[in-house]
Amino acid sequence: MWNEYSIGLAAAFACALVAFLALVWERDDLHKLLLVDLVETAALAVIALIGTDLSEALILPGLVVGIAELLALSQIYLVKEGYQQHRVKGLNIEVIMRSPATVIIATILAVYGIILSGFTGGAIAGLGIVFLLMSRSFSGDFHVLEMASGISWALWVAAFFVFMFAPEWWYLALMGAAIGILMKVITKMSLVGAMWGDQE
Amino acid sequence: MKKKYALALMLGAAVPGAGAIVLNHLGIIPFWAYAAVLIAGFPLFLLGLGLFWMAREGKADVPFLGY
Amino acid sequence: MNEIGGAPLFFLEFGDIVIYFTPFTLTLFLLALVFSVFVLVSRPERQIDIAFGGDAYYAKEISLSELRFRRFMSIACGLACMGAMVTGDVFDFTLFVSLVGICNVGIVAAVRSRHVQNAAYQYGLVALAGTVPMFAAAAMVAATTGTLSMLELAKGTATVPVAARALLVLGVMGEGMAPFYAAKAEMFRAPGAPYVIMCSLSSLLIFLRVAEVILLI
Amino acid sequence: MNPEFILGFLLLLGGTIASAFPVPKTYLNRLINLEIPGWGLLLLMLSYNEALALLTFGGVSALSVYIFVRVIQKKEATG
Amino acid sequence: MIAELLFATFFGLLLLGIHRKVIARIQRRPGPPVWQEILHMLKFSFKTTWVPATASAALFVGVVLVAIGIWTAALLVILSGGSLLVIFAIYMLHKIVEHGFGLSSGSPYGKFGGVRSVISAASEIPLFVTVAAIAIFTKSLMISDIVAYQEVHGPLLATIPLAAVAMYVVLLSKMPFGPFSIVESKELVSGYKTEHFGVWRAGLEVCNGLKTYVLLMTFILVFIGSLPFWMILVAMILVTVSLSFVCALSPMLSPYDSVTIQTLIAGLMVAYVALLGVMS
Amino acid sequence: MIIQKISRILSNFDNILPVFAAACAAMSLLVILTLPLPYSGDQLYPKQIVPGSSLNPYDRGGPPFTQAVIHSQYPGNSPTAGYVTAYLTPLSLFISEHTLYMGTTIVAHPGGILDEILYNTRGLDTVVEPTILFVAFAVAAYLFRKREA
Repeated sequence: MWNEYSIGLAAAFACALVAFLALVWERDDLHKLLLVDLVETAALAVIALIGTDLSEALILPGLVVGIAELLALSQIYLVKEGYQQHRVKGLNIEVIMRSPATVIIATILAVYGIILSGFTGGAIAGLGIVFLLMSRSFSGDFHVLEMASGISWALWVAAFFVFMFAPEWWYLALMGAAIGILMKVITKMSLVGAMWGDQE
Repeated sequence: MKKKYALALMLGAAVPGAGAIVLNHLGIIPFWAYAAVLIAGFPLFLLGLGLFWMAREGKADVPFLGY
Repeated sequence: MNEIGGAPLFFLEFGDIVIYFTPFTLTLFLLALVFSVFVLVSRPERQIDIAFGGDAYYAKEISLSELRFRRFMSIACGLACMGAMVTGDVFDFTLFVSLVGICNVGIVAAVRSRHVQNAAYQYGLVALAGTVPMFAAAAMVAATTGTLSMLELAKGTATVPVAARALLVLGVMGEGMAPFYAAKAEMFRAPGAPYVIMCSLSSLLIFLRVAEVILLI
Repeated sequence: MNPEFILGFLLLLGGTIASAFPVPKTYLNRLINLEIPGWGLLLLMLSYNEALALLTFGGVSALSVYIFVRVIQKKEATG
Repeated sequence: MIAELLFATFFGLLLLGIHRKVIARIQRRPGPPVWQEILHMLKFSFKTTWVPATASAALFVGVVLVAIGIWTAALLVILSGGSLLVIFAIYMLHKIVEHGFGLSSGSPYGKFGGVRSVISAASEIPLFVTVAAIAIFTKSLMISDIVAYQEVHGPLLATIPLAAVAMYVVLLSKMPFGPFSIVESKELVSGYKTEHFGVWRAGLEVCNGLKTYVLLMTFILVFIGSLPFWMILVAMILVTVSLSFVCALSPMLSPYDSVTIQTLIAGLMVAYVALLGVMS
Repeated sequence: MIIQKISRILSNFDNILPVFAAACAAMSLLVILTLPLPYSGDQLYPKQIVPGSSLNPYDRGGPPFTQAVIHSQYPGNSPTAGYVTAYLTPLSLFISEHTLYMGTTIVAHPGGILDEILYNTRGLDTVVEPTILFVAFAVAAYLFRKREA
């Protein structure tokens, strides 16, 4: 009964085994974080093996949980090691520093993300903005970003309740949810970009 | 805490509790409603009773620094 | 075995994810609610440290911004617990549990003590690693039985593999970490009683719930 | 079982070993090796026609690289 | 119901008094009278009561209410033949009460008691083992069903003795002066209850009485089955005395060792249930 | 004594991740040993591939504003299930009529099978998951900003 699913499962768990074994012997805190990221890949592979539309709907939350916790932990790491104060000047690659190419790439990503909309769109457009903010070493205040993300979260939850309790308005709910989640993901992602430009 | 408030707390917990017992025996309210009233009321009643009955009032302090 | 936590009292349907209350989950839900209310209304205590070798003592104060942030995290943690207690879907449960994990990290991450932050980081790594067996377990349940709903699985028409159950328990252990007690205890040395209690409450609650889940499915 | 599936899993396994035990063991080396299992996962998703998951994974893994590079840079700045 | 509640409180406190007395006699001390714990409870409610200046007031008072409330709920569940899982949930959540007591005052002694209570979280895992073992045999976790099962098949004590041992260890870890009572060992003054004085402490004593009564009652109902009421009370006293013997004759372990031993017991029990599950 | 040795290892929080990782590794090995597992044929939301459709991997049938058939767990709980799947925004309708590459974007566009699952039938998952995102980013933002204060 060695179907495709079982073979895939065996391979995915073999990966998990190797990665966890590496984690057992690792003593360095940052290496541990990198290895935990590696382990996540194996989990995503197990989810992908379901092979239905459901599996995609499960991968998206799985991915988001991973990246969110990664960001929080990396920040805790910097604070606990006292590296928070260290100055890092943008991204030290000549090409994207202050060149129009950055803006073009960022714009392309953002526009593509907005066309995609929804979840994936948020990630892609967010990536574009990260790119832009990174090269421009943005250090504005977060309040606007946080407010926008809070509003979009509320929008999305409202849309969810419309779906559940007034299904005849599904069209409205769909648009609200898609836009809400797009905004939400973009604003959160752009925080990453903003963190880059923290030399001030 | 003033004794007056403690008495009020005690009665406030005891009256609904007694009411719930009666109503449950008459079969007006179901068992779970009675249980909920009792679970919420019994601790309040005990504390109210204790505070009202004999507990003396005192000024707030940091007791473990007294020695 | 439908009578694990008592017969369901009522259902709340959100599409495929059905929230249901049994006497067991209702008890846990109410406790999470009660402690969330405590977090909301109580001010943190001022922890007293005694300097040994003299009569000197000093109280640790918590700054207002730290207080606000930790209160927010504790309430989020309380909400996550409530969700994890009553949800009737395996994957939704794992998501709520990971939310509990990240909230727990957040509650103590704001503390300035280096020692506590170290413990929080180690705990955070375990919490992140714990999501791996949990998601894998949920995915295996979906693939081998074709459903994620606990109510469907409780009917016993499809058997959940033992491996998936074991992985689920292991993942929740990572998030709640009862036997790996060390980091959690170190986190507890942080001041701010109402908030750190939420860490402990949440891990106990998700443990109780996962025990019910693996007996149920 | 199509070629993407097999190749994806081979890459996933190889990449996991490569980034679990990188030689030499530096942060950047490990980070770069992390891309190999990522590619394996992408191929795996491709073999199941999971286009959207693939797209999101691409975006998110790019983001995680930024996060890691930032941490590593800050750490290395200490010298 | 109110009558049962009051009876449970006083009888539970009496059991704790018997516990102290037996330990004292084994150690060749005269010991306090058996109603000492009841007197304690009454005495504390005469004392000056306030909330310490450093404490987190709402939590400080709230945990007392929660402590009594959850055990009242447990008593109701056991009297109405509800789910065993609910009782065990309440038992585990008693930990939170200990943390709340310990941490809410800001006192270092209370804090250490609370921290010790956190690290000994492993002591509860044998409970799940008990639950799982019972579920394998009775196919239900309602106490009424378990009692009915035992009337047909004989006491579970004979069927799954190791599960009974697991629960016995759990009971032991909650009895004062036992090998696992690290949360209230004497170097911490009174552990987590140090700072709750006056009426708050009286409330805690009520909770302790209820807790003892409920846990022993659960043990007897689940492993021996239904008996006449007076027989249950006698059996509870017998179990208490046996617990007192263990407590009197064993030293208190150091905190981490206590936890390790509890974890090892838990691991053994998990293996046992896995075996049971495979065999059934 | 062996017990004291174990307690010494467990009481140091630097060791918990290795201990947990070891447990996970052992469990992964056990899972591999319990294989193979059956793959249930009756899956929710199965994939249907319609070759030649411009919406290729995500063509779930149905013209706009009619209800497509999707296999969800409790169809009774979401009466509009299938509307979202079949809906195309004007822009995506235009793209799908003129190119063959709409398939990579359709689901993320408002309307499509993933929107159906993420927003409608399994909406609570998606509520939880931005909340995780929000909480984690709040932690990061707080720690980041605390430095400035």
